[in-house]
Amino acid sequence: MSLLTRIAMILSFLGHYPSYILAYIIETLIVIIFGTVVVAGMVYFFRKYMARVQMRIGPNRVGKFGVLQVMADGLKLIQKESIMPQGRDDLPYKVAPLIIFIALMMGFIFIPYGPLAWLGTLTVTHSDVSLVILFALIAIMPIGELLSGIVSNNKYAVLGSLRGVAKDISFEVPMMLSVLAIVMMASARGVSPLDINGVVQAQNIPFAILEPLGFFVFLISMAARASYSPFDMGESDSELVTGNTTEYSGLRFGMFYLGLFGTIFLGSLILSTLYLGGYNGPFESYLGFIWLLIKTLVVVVISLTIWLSMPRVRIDKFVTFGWKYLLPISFINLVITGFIILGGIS
Amino acid sequence: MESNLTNRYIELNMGPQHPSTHGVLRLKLTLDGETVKKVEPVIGYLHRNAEKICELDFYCDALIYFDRMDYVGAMNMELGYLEAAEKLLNIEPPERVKWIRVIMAELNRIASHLVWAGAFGLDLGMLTPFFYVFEEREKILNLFTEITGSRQETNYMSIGGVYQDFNDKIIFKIKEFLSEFPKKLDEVYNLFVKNDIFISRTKNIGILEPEVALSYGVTGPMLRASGIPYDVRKDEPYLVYDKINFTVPISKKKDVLARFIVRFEEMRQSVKIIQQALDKLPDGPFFNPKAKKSLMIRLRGEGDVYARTESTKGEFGVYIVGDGSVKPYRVHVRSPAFKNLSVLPYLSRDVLIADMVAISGSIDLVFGEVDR
Amino acid sequence: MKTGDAGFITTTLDKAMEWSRSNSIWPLTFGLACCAIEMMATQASRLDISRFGSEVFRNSPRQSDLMIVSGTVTKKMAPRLRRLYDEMPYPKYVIAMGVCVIQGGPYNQGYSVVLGVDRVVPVDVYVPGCPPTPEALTNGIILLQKKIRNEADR
Amino acid sequence: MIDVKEVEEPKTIPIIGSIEGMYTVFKHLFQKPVTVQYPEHKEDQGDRFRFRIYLSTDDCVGCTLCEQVCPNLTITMVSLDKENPRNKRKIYPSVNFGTCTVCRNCEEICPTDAIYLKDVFETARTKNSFFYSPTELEKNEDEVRR
Amino acid sequence: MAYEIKEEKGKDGRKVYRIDRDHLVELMNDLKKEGYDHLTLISAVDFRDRIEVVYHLEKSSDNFSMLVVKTETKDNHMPSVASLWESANWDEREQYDMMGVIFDGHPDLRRILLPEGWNGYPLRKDYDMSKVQYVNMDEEGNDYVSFDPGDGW
Repeated sequence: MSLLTRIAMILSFLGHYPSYILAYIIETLIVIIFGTVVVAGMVYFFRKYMARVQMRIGPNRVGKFGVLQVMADGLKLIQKESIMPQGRDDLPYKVAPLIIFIALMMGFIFIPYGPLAWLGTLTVTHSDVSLVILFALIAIMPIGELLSGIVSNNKYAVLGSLRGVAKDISFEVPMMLSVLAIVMMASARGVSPLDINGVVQAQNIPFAILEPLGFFVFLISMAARASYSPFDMGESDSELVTGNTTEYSGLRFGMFYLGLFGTIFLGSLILSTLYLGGYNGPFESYLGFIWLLIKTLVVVVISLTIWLSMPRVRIDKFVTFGWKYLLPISFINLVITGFIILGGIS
Repeated sequence: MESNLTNRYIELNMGPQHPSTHGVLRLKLTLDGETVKKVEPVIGYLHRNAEKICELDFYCDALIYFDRMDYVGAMNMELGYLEAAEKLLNIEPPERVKWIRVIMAELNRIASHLVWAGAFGLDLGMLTPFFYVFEEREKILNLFTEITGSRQETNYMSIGGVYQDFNDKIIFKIKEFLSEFPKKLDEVYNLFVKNDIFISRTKNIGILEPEVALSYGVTGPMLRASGIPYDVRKDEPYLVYDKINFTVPISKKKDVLARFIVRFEEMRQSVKIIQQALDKLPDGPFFNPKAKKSLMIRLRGEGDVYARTESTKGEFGVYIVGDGSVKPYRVHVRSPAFKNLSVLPYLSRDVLIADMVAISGSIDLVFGEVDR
Repeated sequence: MKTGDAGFITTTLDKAMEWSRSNSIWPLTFGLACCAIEMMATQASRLDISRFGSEVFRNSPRQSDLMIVSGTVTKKMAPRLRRLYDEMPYPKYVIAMGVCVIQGGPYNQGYSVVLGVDRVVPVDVYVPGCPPTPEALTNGIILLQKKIRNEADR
Repeated sequence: MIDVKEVEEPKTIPIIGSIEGMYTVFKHLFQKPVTVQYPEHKEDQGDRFRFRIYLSTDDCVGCTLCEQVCPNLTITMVSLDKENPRNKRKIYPSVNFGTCTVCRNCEEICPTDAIYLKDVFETARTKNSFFYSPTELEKNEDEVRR
Repeated sequence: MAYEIKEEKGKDGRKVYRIDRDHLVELMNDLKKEGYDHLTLISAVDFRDRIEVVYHLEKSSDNFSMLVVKTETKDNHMPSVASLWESANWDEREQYDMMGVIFDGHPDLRRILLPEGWNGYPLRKDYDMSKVQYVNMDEEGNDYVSFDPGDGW
C-alpha cells in the first residue's frame, strides 16, 4: 500500500475524489519539503565534503558541526538588498530563477522513491509517461539559465548564456539517445517503458552493468546539466566573473545557488533510478527508499569529486566532444542494446 | 556597463577586479563571439611609487619597499636589491651570510611557484590543488616565521648580513621539511598533469617563439620554457651559486604546459640547492660589522651599479645611482613580470577567452612588481 | 497583545537577522596587493575562514557582503574600488586589511597612494599589520561579527 | 657550459589519469584536517615572531635613532614628562600603528634595547585610531583598549 | 664608424659605452646586428641639468653577457629604439611616464603606470610632492585627473 493511499484513507471522510486530490496535494507538499531540505542538506554536505577533501574543517561555528550554516546563509540572502540592473528585461529577469527552481521541485515529484518501512511506497505520481515529463522538466531548466544571462544587460552574462546554449545542444541529443536505450530495454521486459517506476522494476540487473556506455554518457550529461566544474562554462568564475548570474543578488541569486545543488542531487537521483536499480535491493519492500538514498549519495560523492578535481573544459572542446564522441557512443550503445534484446539476455 | 550587442565585435573590460587577473590588471578585450581579437593590458593600478620613496630614505630602509614588490617571493627581491646596494656601498657580506641567503631565496622560490600553481589551478577551474599547495607554502612560511620573525614581508636580509642567524633547530626543521616536500610536490604535480582536461587546456596553447621572447625581453621560466637556457644563477653567478650543483630545466615545447612543467622542475632543483647549501653552510659571523647597528644609516655610496639576480619571475635587475650621500640618488628596477606581461597581447591574438585566461595565468604576474 | 510582546518578537527577529548576517559573511574576491596573498592563506586549509561561514568567496560584487580591501589602494584604483562598493547590495561591510589601507602604510610619503581607504568607502574594521597574519585577519572578521551583533568592544 | 636538462612532458593514459587525480583528491577525505581552530587554539609561531612595538621608557635615552631609521614616518618623538636621568631632553618615541610595517629596523638600531617587538597580533579595531603614545606603548593591548 | 664611442668600465665591472644622442640609433643598430638581441632595461636618471638614459643590453649567444650604453639629453628628447626591440616599447613608455623623456619615433607614446593627464613627471627631482592629485572615473571607465576630490571620493 502506498503512502498516498494511506493519506487518502485517513481523509476518506471527505469522499473518494476529494480525499485523493487532497492526498495528492499533501504528498506533493511533503515531496517539495523533502526537496528543499535535501537541497539545503546538499549545500551543507558539499561544503563539508569539500572542506574535508581539502584538509579543512568546514563550517562549524553555527550550531553543532555548523549544520545551521545553510539556514544562516538563506536568512541572510533574504535580507539582502536585491539590486536589479538597469536596462534589464524586467519580466524574464524576475522569472528566470523561478523557472529553474520550480522545474527542479517538480522534477522531484516524478521520481519513484520506493517503499519505506510501514509507510509503503512514497512515490507520488503513477503517470504512465512520467519519464517523458521528467525529461521535459529537465529540458526546461536551461531556459531559466539562458534567460537570466540574456536579459540582465551584462556582457559577461551574455557570454555565459551563449556558452550555456552551446553546451546544452551538444549533450541533449546523446542523453536522449541513451535514455532511448533504457526505454528499449524496459519495454523488452514487458513493463510500461515510459513510466519510471516500470524502468526501476525492470532492473533485476542494474542497467549500468548492461549498458556501461549509456551510463557513461548519462553521467556526463547529468554533470553538464547541473553545470558544475568541469562543465561550468556558463558560470565559469575565473573567466566570466560568475557568468549568467553575475547581475543577480539576494534571494534571486539564492535560487540559482540552490538550483545548482538541487540539480546535482536530482541528477544523481535520476541516474541511480535509471541505471543503478533505483530502490531495488535486499528487503526492498521495506528499505527501498534507503537503497535509493545510498545509491544517490554514492553518485553525489562521485559528482563532487569530479567537481573538485577537474579543471574547466573549454567550450569548443566540449562541443566537439559532445558531437564527436558522446553521440557515436550513445549510438553504439543503442545498437548494443538492440543486440542484447535480440539475444534475449534479459 | 552599457552594451551594444548589434556590433560584430564586443568590447569587454576585464578587471581591475576580476578573478583571473591575479590582482589589479585591466584587460581591454575586443571579442568576436568567444574569440579574442585584441588585448590591451592596462597596468598601473598598483603603482605605489616605490622608486620615488626609495630616494627619500636611507640605503637600509629601501629594503621594505623591495619586500613589497614581488610580495610572493620577497626574499628574492631583497636579495636583488642587496646585490646592487652592497656593490655600490663596497660592503662584502660574510661567507655564512651568502649561504643563508641562498637557502632563503630558494625556499621563497618554492613558495612563490607554489602560489602560482595554486592560482593557475583556480584560473582553470581546479579548486582543490590550491589548498594542497597553500598548505605546503604554509609550512615554508612557518619556517620563515621561525627564522625571521614574520611571514611574508620579512625584511630579513640587511646590508652586509642578515638580521637573525640560523641555529641547529632551524636547520633541522628545514631538513625535515625538505624530506617530505618532494613527495607532496609529486602528488600535486600528478594531480595536474595527469588530468586530460588540464592537458587539453594547456597543450599547444600560447606558443612563444624564442626569438619573439628575446625581443620582448621575456626572462625566467617563460623564456626557459621557450627553449633558451637563460638563468642568471648560471650565466652570472652571484652569492655562491657557482659552488652549487644544479641544472636548469628547459623545454622546447614553448606552450603553457611547458611553463608549468618547467616551474615544477625548478622547485625540485631548488630542493636540491637548499640541501647542498645546508650541508655546506660554514660557520662565522652573520653580519658585516661595517654595517651594524647605528652604522647602518651612515652608509654612503657613489657611482652607478646594475645587479641582476634570478628572481622567481625572471631576471630581476636593480639599477642604483648614488651621489655620495646617505640616500640613493635613483633606484630603477627591472621587473621581470613587467616585461613578461608585455608579451601577452602577442600571445593572445585569436585565442578563446578561456585560453587567454590560461595564458595570462602562465605568465605568473605579481602586480606589486609590474607596477612598483 | 501588549506592545511589549511585539517588541520582544521584533527584538528576537532582529537577533535572528543579526545572527544570520554575522554568520554568513561572503567576501568579495578582491585582491589588491601583498595582503591578498595572506587573504588567500586565510581562506586556505591552515586557518580555514569557512569555519565562520565566510567560505563562499564570490566573484561578483552583487552577491557578496564583505569587501576585504587587501592591499594598497592607489589613486588610479580608488574610483574603481568605489564603484565596486556601490555595486554591492546592502547590508555590506568593509574590512581594511593592512596598514597601506589604513593610513597609506609604507607608501604614505608617495604621490599615488590613497592615504587610507576610509576616504573612499566607509570602513567597519581595521586590521593593522604589514601584512596582517591570517590569524590577525581572522581576528578582524570575528570583530566584524561582533560589530554586526552590536557586541564590538573596541 | 650551463647544465641544462630538458623536461619531458608526462605520458598519461586518457581517462585513467583523470581518475587517478580523482582518487588522490578523494584520499584526502581520510586525512586529518590541518586546520588550527584559531580563536581557541593558536599556532606556535616560534620565538622570533614579532608584530607589535613595545617601549620601555626607563631605558629610552631619546637618541632619535629609531625615528631616523624608520622608513615611513611611523615613529615620531614626543615629549613626555617623566623622570629619567638618561633621557635629558625628555623625548620618547610614539608609534602610529596605522603605518607600521613591522620592519624591526627600530629594534635593530636601538642602542639600549628600549624599543622592542612582541608577538601580539590581535590589534584589529573598529576605529581608525592607531596612534600610540609612549605610555601606551608600555601597556598591553588589552589595557590600551580601555 | 661614423660615430664615436667612449668606452668606460662601470663600478660593477661592466663595459659601458658612452655616446651622444644623435648617433644612438646607429650604434644600437650595429649592436643588434652584433648579437645583442635582449634589451634588458632602459632607465633614465635625472641629474637636474640633464637626463641620462641608460640602456642595458644582453647577448644571448654569449651567456647573456651585458653591455651598458649611456647617453644623455638636455631637452628631454631621445630617439626611440622600439623598432629594434619590442621590449623597448613598454620601457620607453615607462620612462616617459616617470621621467618625462620624450622618445621620438615611438609608436604609441602614452603614460603607462599613471593615468593620462597626470601633472608632472614624478621621478624628476623637481617634482612637487606636496601638490596632491586625485583620479576620478567617468561613466566609460576612463580616468581623469583633478586637484580636488570629486564625487567618487
